Amino acid sequence: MAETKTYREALREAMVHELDNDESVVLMGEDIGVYGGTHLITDGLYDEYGPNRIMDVPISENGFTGAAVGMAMMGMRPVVEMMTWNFSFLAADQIIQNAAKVRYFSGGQVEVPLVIRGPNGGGVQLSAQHTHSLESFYGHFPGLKVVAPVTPNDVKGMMLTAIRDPNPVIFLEAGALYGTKGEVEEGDNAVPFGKARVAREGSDVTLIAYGRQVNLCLRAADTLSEDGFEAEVIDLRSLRPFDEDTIVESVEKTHRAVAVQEQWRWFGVASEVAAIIQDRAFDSLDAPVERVSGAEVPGPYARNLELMAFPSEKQVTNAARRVLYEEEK
Amino acid sequence: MAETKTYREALREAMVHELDNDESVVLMGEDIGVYGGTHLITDGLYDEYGPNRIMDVPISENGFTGAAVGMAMMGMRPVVEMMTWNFSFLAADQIIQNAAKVRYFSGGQVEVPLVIRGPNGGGVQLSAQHTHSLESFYGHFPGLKVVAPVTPNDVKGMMLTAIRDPNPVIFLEAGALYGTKGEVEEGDNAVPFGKARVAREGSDVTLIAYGRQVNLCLRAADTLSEDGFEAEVIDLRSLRPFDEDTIVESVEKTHRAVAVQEQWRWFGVASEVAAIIQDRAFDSLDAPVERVSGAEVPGPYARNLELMAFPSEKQVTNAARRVLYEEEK
Amino acid sequence: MSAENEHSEDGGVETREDGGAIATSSERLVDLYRQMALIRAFEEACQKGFRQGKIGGYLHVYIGQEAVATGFLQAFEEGDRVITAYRDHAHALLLGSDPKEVMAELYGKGTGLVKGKGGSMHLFDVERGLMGGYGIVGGHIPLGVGIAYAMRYQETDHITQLYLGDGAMSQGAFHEAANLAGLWGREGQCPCLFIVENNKYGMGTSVERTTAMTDLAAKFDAYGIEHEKVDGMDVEAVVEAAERVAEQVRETGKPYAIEALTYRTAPHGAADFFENYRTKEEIEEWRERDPIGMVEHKLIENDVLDEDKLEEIRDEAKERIQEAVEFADESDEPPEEELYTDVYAGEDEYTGEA
Amino acid sequence: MSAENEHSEDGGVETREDGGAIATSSERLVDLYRQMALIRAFEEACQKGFRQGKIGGYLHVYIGQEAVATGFLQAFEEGDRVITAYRDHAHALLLGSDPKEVMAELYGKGTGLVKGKGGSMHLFDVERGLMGGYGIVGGHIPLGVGIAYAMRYQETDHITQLYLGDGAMSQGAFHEAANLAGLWGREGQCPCLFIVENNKYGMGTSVERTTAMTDLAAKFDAYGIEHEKVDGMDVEAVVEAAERVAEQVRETGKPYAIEALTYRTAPHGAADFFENYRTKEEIEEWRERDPIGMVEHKLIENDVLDEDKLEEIRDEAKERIQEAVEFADESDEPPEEELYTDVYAGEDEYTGEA
Ligand SMILES: Cc1ncc(C[n+]2csc(CCOP(=O)(O)OP(=O)(O)O)c2C)c(N)n1
Ligand SMILES: Cc1ncc(C[n+]2csc(CCOP(=O)(O)OP(=O)(O)O)c2C)c(N)n1
Ligand SMILES: [Mg+2]
Ligand SMILES: [Mg+2]
Repeated sequence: MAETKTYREALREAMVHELDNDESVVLMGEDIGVYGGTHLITDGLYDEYGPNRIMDVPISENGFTGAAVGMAMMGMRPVVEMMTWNFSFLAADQIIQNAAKVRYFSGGQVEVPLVIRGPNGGGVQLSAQHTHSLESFYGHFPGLKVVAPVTPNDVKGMMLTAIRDPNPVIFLEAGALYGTKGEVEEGDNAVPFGKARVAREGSDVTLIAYGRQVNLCLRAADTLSEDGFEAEVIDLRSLRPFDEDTIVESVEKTHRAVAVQEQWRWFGVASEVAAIIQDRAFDSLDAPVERVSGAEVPGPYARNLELMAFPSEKQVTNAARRVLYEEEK
Repeated sequence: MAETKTYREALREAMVHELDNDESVVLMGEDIGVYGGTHLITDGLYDEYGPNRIMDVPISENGFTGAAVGMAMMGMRPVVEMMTWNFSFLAADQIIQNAAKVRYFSGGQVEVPLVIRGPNGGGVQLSAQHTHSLESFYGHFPGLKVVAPVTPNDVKGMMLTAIRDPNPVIFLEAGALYGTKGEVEEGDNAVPFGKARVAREGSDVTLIAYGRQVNLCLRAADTLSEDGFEAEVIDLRSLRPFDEDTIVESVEKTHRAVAVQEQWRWFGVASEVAAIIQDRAFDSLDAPVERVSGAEVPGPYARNLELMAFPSEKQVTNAARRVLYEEEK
Repeated sequence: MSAENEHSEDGGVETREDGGAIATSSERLVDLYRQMALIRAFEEACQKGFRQGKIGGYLHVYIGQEAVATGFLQAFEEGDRVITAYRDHAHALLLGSDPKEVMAELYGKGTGLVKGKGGSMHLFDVERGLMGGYGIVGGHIPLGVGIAYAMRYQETDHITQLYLGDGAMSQGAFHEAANLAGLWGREGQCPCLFIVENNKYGMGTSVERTTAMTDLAAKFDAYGIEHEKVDGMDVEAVVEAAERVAEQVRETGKPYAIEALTYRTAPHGAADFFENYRTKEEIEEWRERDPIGMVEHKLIENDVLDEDKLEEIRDEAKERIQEAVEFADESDEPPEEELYTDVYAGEDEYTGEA
Repeated sequence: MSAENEHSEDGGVETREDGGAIATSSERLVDLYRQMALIRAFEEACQKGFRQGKIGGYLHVYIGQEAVATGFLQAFEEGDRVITAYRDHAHALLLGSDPKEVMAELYGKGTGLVKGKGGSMHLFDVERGLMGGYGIVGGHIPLGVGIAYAMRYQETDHITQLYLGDGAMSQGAFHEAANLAGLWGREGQCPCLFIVENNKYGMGTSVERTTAMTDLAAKFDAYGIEHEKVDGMDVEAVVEAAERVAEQVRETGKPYAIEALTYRTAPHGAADFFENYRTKEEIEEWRERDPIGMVEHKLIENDVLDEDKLEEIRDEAKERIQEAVEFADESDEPPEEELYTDVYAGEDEYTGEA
């Protein structure tokens, strides 16, 4: 059975599910309790579960993230809200040096069942310090798992998986989509990591994305369809582990690919996608893999500039037309 | 005129050159003064230039890096030593949120002529928390420049350029090579950013690297040469800005490429190189671009494991043979 | 300095012999009133602009806290620098930035103070001493300390006014930067005046729920930095402290910290769950100590100005702000080329892909 | 607890009525001596192993500081946790880790305490309570606070001993974590005993060159955490403080901080510019207060043991360490498959490319 829910509701549902199932689960974050959470994800939970399980913390990202690592090493399962991922640079040391590696450098003596979650990607005019997509930034590090669900069903199912995972999970939510609705399976719909989702089938070109760019690709696919090109759209869902096979299989069928990301081009996910495809589907490729990325500038405030800075449907359709050797529109 | 000098001496020479030329240049870092610098780069400078120009700072990477950004905004030219880049996660917020972006979000009202320098890459058994190659980590962000010289001549010339650059420069030194020698031009040998160097000419395959992996590639090239394959070795030198043309031109000649990096494969420089080549030299490529990277694990302590974790000459020659469709050895 | 910021030569502060309330000259009090009224009018216009969807992103207004920046910036001298967080409109206006350009910035226009690139959180007016507003809580504190160091390195006698919130004090960046300031200040190399705007909350979290030791000024003890508290709702008290302390910092090159006890009667940001974390009564109580209201009261009580005259001043402020709103509204968005400028300085201005 | 760590039931600490020096029972003092001698012998063997090129990476020995961990770990009870930085050999040995495995770890062997994966800086013995040594200065402090929180969340009466250096106190991580500890401790939810090992230097930088406020214990005031100082060269004084304070922390669930004044007579790391930052005289002075030497002196003076007997104990220690060295030397490097284990926990143990 499934019901229509918002991304926000689905996300919250997963956390409530695990709060109820497992005493060791606690939520931590700035203003998630008394205040209700800046994004209202955790609204009401403080009253229900009390301050020991819904922990408001001072503005000290490195400190509380590190404390959560310590708790996780003791068998607790903290779910830390990064109010936005933009603030996580402050916690990068704890995430990369401790959470990701302590299992290894302890020779396997500890586990870190930790989830760090929060909105990722640009919003509306949040400007330079509040506009980041950090998939590749964290995806680079072995020891972390990094996921970026885009549908309400996936955000619930992947959060269930994240909380149960014995490893630190970087959970990148599509912040711009908290209010969007979709079908969400009831109950335990745990979605495994490392499996991409074919969001739309097609035979002529493969569009590869994750997070809110999946929706952009779906719109672009509709536009391309009007011109007679059927695009397959792949939602990566998980960046580490990464599902190479699904994209390789798709490109073996379509012979053309466009990778789309909001993050900056250099050393981003789209470059990895292109590298994988040329490596594993070299003989199938009829055109170079195109990459569509955010403009190579810090996030600008003015709305017109900001819209130019995010990847657009037109950029995607044009890139698709280029790999199809059609004229751009 | 040129003289044989160590990487360390060359680096120091550049800093002394600029200390002498420009009053606004100061060096900052942990134990760079009284102690002489953990890597002896700055040994003796404290006595010569005094505490206001050679500034020892408390162990507080985020704080002193941020203070240096403030100084730079006032027209000073601080050269900050990150004792090792492994500690820079603590300063990531100041580097990424302020140094890289303040010019943009001030509408161009300020400049940040800042250099952050220090040893990058693995050493000998430094284990997980002290073994990182952070080229793509910082290279992802517009607003920063990111360079990684490998020869003594380049480290001097690029440091001169870095200090004079009105932008924040992430200066990644080949820490393992401080003691290696090479010819260094006397006087002002400023080396521009954004120009790769052809370290060895060849016609059969292009090996692309930077930092100490350039030397690895040169050794691999010698081995390949014995089998009759002439490898061209390209030293990228600068990751942001990035010299696409040099690698594209080389691949147009050789039709085959291997990108080598010490950093982890995912979302690293080698993937970007592969993406660029397949994009811009698609029709010239006779084989997929191969990537040789560090093993996908945190740095292990035991020497045997560590050696397995770093890219080896054999991995490079084997990758080259694969793109040459020769048997691996 | 802006016109609003000038005051007569004799407009100093005298502490009464009997230790009672501070007596400020009438002209000066009127001047302070005018400045605060301008800020208030600006902030109210912002709230309106935000509701109308003309202002985007995050918006943090200064309503209730006006006396703090207004008071401290009386001690500002040319060449000094100011740095603060995202609640920065007042600081720009008080330093003399044109309200038109400030509003245009919030409207995301090319005529904005930073060309529409930064928005509300990132006002800069470097020529007038404003080294910016910053959006990462605590992230600007090290910058301010570095700026102060540079002032002495460059052998000037300028000082830095570094504003930070109560919430920012939990950040490691605060600790590290304050420690540097104390250390460098020992040699007279860090003329940094820390101004803690303790408005009792960081977003929805009260100081009491943030730290077990709630005397924020006393936290500077850990860094060897002298400190005091001031009533941040009483602009005269602030002016007194500011001028005295700024002079000391200027003379000694040593940092100093003042905790201004204040209150934001407005929501934290434009979208705030206002009453989840504080009661209506609490807000009401503090409104009674509104810094502007208190000055009005005093001006009337002392027969300096009557209600009509006060209204005239407020109307003047509103008019000026109305002009700013119109200017902002009518201005154009930044030209598209601006997307790629100001990423890098120098000849190779832009090194990415066009 | 290791054999070295056991002591007779009546081996408690009594403070003399007259407030004079602490009198520890003779057996216990001998026991403490034995433990410290073992650490010293281990550290000296490490230095040798490093010179021989058998130990790689960074090596930080504990010579001069033995009394601190030895004293504090007398208060360790089963279920308690210990976390520290990279100077961690003593902590492992005192908790009962097998010297053989510790040495093998330093030799990078598969028989090492953490399978040769961590080395000197990353000793873990979770079963015995050691939650690890860490290499990023200050980085382990938040972990320790979280560990302490978990202890109360899980409704135990265990405590965490969190060791940190003087240098680490400049880090933001210290500030943020101590603030959390103070806050959580208010509700009795953070039984964390902070042990500041103030050995006067962080690498080559003295405390005086690190902060304008050099009373490190007093820095905990900013977080509402009670504190005191102890003579870290006097193992009896340390034991007294440790047992008293650990009990308090256990009972109240509130954090407490002790600054142990100590000195590292060895270099900072294996390669150190020893005399750039301190004088021979200073080192000599502190050597006279060597924690082991002081106990020897007392044991002789009180006629508990004579020089021969002391030497016997030292020789015993050296022998045990010699065995450890041999074990380490003869052990094999980790098998190659170990490269890819322990990256992830769970079924999908390894998710990278083989
Ligand atoms: C590092 C970081 N964490 C969280 C936020 C979100 N945030 C914005 S303002 C704020 C409260 C700051 O409180 P305070 O310093 O007291 O300043 P005030 O808003 O009261 O002026 C928070 C948590 C942020 N911008 N940066
Ligand atoms: C974040 C970070 N910065 C710098 C270093 C290099 N480093 C290793 S030990 C050390 C000194 C630490 O001093 P202290 O905390 O007093 O401990 P001690 O060595 O005296 O035991 C430094 C600077 C590091 N490991 N981590
Ligand atoms: Mg506040
Ligand atoms: Mg120390």
